[in-house]
Amino acid sequence: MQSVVLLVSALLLAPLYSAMILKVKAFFGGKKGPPLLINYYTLIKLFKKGSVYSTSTTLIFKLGPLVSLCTAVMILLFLPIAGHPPLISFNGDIILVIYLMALARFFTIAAALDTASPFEGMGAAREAFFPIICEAALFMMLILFYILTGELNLAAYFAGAQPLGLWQSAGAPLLFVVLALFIVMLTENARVPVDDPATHLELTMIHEVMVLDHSGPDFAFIELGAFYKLFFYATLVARLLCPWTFDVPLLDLIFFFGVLCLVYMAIGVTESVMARYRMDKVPQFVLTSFALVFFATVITLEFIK
Amino acid sequence: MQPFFLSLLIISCGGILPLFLWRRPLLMRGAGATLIAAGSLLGLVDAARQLYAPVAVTATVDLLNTVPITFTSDSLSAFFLVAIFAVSGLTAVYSFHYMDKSDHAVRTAVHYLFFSLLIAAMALVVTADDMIAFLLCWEIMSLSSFFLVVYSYEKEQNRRAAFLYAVFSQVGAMFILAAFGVMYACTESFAFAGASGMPAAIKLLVFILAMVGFGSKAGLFPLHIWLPQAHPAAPSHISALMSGVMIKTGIYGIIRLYAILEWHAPVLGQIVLAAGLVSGVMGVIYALGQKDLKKVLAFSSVENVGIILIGMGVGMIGVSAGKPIMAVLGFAGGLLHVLNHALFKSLLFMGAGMVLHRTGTGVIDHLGGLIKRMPITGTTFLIGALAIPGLPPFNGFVSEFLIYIGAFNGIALGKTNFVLSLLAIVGMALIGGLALAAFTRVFGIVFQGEPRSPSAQAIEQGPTMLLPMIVAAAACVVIGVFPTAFLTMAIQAVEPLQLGYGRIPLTPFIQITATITRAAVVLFAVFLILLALRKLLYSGKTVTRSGTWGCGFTQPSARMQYTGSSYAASILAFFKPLVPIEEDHPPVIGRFPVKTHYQSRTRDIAEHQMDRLIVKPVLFLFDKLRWLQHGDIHLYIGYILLAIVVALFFV
Amino acid sequence: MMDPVDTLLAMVLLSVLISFGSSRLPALIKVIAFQGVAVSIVPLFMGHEMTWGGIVFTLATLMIRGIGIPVYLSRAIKKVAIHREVEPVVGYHASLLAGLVLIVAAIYVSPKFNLPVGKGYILLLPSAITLIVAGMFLLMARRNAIAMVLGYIMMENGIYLVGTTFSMRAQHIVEFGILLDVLAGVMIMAIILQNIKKTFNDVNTTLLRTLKE
Amino acid sequence: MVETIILIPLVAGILAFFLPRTSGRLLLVLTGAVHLVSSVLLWIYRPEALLNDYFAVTPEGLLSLIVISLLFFLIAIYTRSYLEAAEIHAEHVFAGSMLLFLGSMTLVTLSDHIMVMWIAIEATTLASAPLIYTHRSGASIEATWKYVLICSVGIALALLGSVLIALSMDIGNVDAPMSFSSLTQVAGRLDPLWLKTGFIFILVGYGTKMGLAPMHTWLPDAHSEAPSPASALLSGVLLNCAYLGIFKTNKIMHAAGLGDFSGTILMVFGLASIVAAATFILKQTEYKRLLAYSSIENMGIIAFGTGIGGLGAYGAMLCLIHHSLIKSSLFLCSGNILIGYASRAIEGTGQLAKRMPKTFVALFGGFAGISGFPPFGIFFGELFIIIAAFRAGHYGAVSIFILSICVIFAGFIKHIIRISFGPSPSTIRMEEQPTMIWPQYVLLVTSVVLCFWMPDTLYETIRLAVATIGGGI
Repeated sequence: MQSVVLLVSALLLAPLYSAMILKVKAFFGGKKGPPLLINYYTLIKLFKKGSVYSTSTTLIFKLGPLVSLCTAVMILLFLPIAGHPPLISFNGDIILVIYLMALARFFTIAAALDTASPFEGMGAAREAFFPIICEAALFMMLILFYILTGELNLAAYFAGAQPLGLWQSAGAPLLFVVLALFIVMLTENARVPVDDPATHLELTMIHEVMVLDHSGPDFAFIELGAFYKLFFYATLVARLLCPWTFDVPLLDLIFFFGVLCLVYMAIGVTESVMARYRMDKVPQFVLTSFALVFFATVITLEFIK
Repeated sequence: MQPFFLSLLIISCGGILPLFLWRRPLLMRGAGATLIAAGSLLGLVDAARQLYAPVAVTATVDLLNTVPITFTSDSLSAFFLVAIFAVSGLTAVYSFHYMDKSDHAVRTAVHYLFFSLLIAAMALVVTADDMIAFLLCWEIMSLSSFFLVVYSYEKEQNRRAAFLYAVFSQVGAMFILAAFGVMYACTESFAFAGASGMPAAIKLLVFILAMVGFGSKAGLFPLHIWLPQAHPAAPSHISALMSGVMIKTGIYGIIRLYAILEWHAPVLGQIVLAAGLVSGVMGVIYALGQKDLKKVLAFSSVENVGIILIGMGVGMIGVSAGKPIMAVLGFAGGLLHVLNHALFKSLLFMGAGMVLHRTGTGVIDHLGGLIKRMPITGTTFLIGALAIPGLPPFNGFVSEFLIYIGAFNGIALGKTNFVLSLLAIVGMALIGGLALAAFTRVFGIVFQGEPRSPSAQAIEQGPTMLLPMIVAAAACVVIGVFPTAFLTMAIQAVEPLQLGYGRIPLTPFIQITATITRAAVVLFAVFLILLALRKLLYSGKTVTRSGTWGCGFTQPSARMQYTGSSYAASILAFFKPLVPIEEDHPPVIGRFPVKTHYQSRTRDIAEHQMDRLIVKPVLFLFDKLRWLQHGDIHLYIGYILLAIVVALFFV
Repeated sequence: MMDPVDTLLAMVLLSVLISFGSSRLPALIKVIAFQGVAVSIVPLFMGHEMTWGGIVFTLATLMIRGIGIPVYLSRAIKKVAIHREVEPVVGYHASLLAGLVLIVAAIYVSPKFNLPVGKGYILLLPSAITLIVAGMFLLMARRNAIAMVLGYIMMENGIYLVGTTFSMRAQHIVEFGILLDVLAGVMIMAIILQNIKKTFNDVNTTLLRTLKE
Repeated sequence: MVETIILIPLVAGILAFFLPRTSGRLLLVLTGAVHLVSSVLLWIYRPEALLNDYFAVTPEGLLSLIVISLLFFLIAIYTRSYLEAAEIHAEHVFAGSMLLFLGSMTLVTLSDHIMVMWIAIEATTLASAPLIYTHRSGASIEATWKYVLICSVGIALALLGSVLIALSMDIGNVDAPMSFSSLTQVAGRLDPLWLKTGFIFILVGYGTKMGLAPMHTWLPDAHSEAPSPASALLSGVLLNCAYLGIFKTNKIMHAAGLGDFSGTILMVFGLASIVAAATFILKQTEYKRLLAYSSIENMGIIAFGTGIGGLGAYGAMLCLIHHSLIKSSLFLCSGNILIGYASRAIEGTGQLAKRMPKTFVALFGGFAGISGFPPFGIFFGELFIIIAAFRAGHYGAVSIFILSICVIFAGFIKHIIRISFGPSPSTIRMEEQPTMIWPQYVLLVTSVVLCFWMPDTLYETIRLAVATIGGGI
């Protein structure tokens, strides 16, 4: 029951958290920034609208937003929020989660290519490329976690006191993992320095250019999906970063959502202080995450011995 | 065994009958397709039945008075038979309309002959129980598929493809023969049964020789060169058959040999796993770089053979390390991927065949927007393209999932096996991501967007071509959502491998597939809810259509679309040392744009190195030796004297 | 005392040297004819038991080798107006030197074979070896086709020597065989020679080098 | 009674020289038929020879004889039509020589005496020389000249070898007839040194005729210049005859306990031939020369298999029989191609599959057979040879063997694809008459049938033939 409540709250809160990034950026820019509920306003506005479809598009174009939101909700089902066991959990569920995100990617790309727009094709090509390295890094993390716990599901890593256990057995190298996960999060969610959602030139975009032609509720679905995905990653980072649990459930909850807030703000800070990388530098940046986890794994192996 | 031979007989009739009917093309194709499909169906049912009630059945034929050749069907054979007959049946049906354009009636009739021969030979290869029977059927398989590859011989590149294929087949067969020779030297018997008693060093030699031989048929990476050439050359249903199941006979050879040798040393698993990794990663990178639709699919076969071998390797390592769960997961995952790949690859080839058949071109960058005029082809192709990178809830995911879990079991092992398991996992992740890129590229460029050339305006036709695609696509979904029954089949097939586990308990493995089914059901549920939500949101809204937003360009043309080449360019650049790219474009001159051109081509590094290191030196050496026959009789007589003198030294 | 066999063989060896040095075809034919006669009568002096049939056979051989073939070849030369030059690949002096080395080597090598038969005759084995190798030498070192045929005959002479003197067992059949061989072989070759001449207007075998890789 | 079968073709051959020009064609077929019938009768009844010092019916001889008979009969049928389609000078000489050639080859198969065997083989050279010269061109005279001269030199060496074997009898104080059968019985008492030397001379001598490298030099020239039916005979059976000489001598060696020695030499020459064939097949420009080199390869394989002994010898026998069947069929196809395209060059042909489909089927079937694909018998031959080589532990030799076979296959199929499917000139000057197609088919079908079903008597004969050199399964 608690899990369901948490899931619902996650579904509802995710847009709010994303708005926090905007707030932080505005703060760094010396501006007031949009209200914290801006994302809800946008979503409602979009839900109210109709859509314009390109004549080039087909059914797949409409499937894109649907599938990406669908998978985003799916992965939240597997996510242990605030240390509570997730709704669904089984041996190997994390592999399914990674592949579900790939499924979403497939449809986002397919929807982009459906429009026959050269810009969207360009974005799609990038979208197809960078996550490959992310996936490798994620699997590398998985290997490390598997060494530490001997389990292969999200709950075993992030539920309850498990993250603390990870720290206890791996120690300092886990810092690398947190950093790597942060990089993967930035990449997968199209944040600076990989992608700049606020840029004005389509040529330099990745994710935003792919959804140029979506409008109305379809576009709302995409936005929502993006919020959930970011929420998923941010939760993982938050749990790893502050693994402590208290015996008081309410305190746990508050602590978790507080840390989550910090993670979102960290994203905002990163976006504010960094510039977007040149496209050909991005693979190196993403590869760093892989290298970090690999390094951490090697050290941990020695450490355990 | 009886229904098995009956099915082969029916299939053979489907090959022979068209030879007499070639004056009436419709009847000819009908007879061929129907009989082959019927025979395959019978064989499929029989093989599936055998998988559920596994009993080894044997038949022996005496040959040349002295050499008895034996065919035995155990559950491993039956599993491969299921894949073979399933794909054969589908492709046979498909051929009925696919071959209708051909104005060469006799050639089509001959094509049916070799088609049926190929199916029969494949079925016999996987049931062969001694060296002679195996080689006999193996060679017939190579020969008949050669004729199918050379079907459209008018084109220079097809002739070259057939040449390469023939050479690789023969060299591969020779390696297999050598492996058998070494075995025979040890056991003094043509039967496979006695091979387990050989010394370890001999077993290793046999395995490596056979690995080269079978690898060249399976399209293992450095030996794959024939594959991307032969598949585009053959008619599409033949490509489907060859890529779907024929190359799997190589896999069968490797796994059968493993069972025969009964040698559970870690080195075998390490070899297989390493070979699989190289093949998988290189295959998919090259798939990304191809311009021809069928070549993409061909290289993707190289990749999938790699994945299968990774599974087998994981299994072998599991056996050697004494981890039954890992072993069974690896083998079962690999075997299941054999079936899965057979299904989605034949589906994709049939889709490609429809494209080729209707538009007349297989060049990706000349196509586009086909899904609008080919809805069924497009949709089924989409399912294939989703299944092949292993996305849930399709069948590719199931087998890869099993292999992943198997490989994770290997993480806890000692140094070498740990590193290999790690590489297997990361490699599969990499392969999955790249395959996704490769197939979004193919699907996106070929079926989506706008037509890039006038020939891409074609529509789909031919119900017998559409039906097999629908069936195959449905099978992909069914296996993806309800994998339990198929995993049971695969585990049955693992049992004859002599792993020493006796009857393998099904429960721990069925649990895994049950969770997949559960997750798939949840996924569908969420999807349906969201679909309903979307319906609700759109009810009563105005939906209009307009041109694509051109980012400021007011008159975008179809030629301005992103091409397949540019789509792949940045990924290929990342893997540059492995994929040499040749580019041809003039430098920019002057301030104003002038007419220019750009061409790029990926060069197969294996082909290049093989040419440089083997072909060129051999040719050079033999070219020099040709001087010997220089036409002067005086020296010829000198040779005789020389021969005498040299031979006299032996006395 | 000079044994008649060794005397004959010494002359045979001499004929080898002369044949190596001779530049004109008619002379070469005569030398080979002499050699054939000499070799043919060697068995008569060997002290083997002779049947009448054997003697007749030997005489027939003698006639054919000494008279039949030389005459036939000479006529062939005249008839088709063949060049009288033997056209060496290896020069005459070098050939002579090679011949000398060959004879010395053969004499040096022969005792090592340690043959129990034909013990008394020192030159028997060396001559045989010399003839065979010298025949092949002529085959290799002369461009004129007739000279090559003569080389072939010389080789057959060597084999004849081996066949008739070392082993009595197969003597007649060897004689018969060689006779057939030489007779038919030479005739066929002569016919071919005529055709070569007709086709190429020369019998220089350098023209016969078109079939090659 | 055995001798009759030798006399039939000889008499017919002499007759042919005097009969009117075209009647030779019919005579060829008739004699072929009679010869075939007599061979079959001989096979069934196996009578004693009258001159049993000189002639004998041996299993290996019978095998060769039946193959010769069958081939000649089919080739004769083909020749009838071939002579109509192709212009040939002095047809009666051609027909007569064919028959004399048949006679001399029959003599080889039935002779049991070392010297008779030698005379017979020499006779085959003489009888076949006019066949090669049939076209009366510069190239054909060159080929004939080389053929006669090189083979004569070779055969002379074989004579020397025979004499040396006689010598070894003298030294070993053995008194026995010089027939192979009696020599095999007393082989243990022969002087080994001279026996070995004799074997080497015989091997080099007959090897020249058989086409073993490096004495093979005449073979491609002769085979490519002779008219195709003659090439088919030369390649299909003449080489077998020369092999028979080597085989029988090898038997003596085995009986004398020198099997290892003779085996090694045979393997060396066999390997040399295969490598040589690989060298020249790879970049061959003429299809008849291609086939000729393939014959060299197969002779090498046969010699190699014989050298290994055991299962290898059985494989060699299979190769011998099937090579005759398949290679002669290929040469007959080459005759059709030559008439059709009027070019010897591979580049001058093309799209045989479309232009001459029936010939194409035979050509490709023959190619598949000769390359060791099932369902043709050479598949089993090569299989057994390779496996036997492994069992005997000749790993190095068998590696060279396998690699060369691969190279040969690569070269061969490149050319075959060019001929069958490559671009072609526009006109074809031939209609495919049944009689110029069916002989090839019959030959190939025979090979296929023998691959899967071998009559017991045939198997028994092969087994007997190779039993003395340790052959058998």
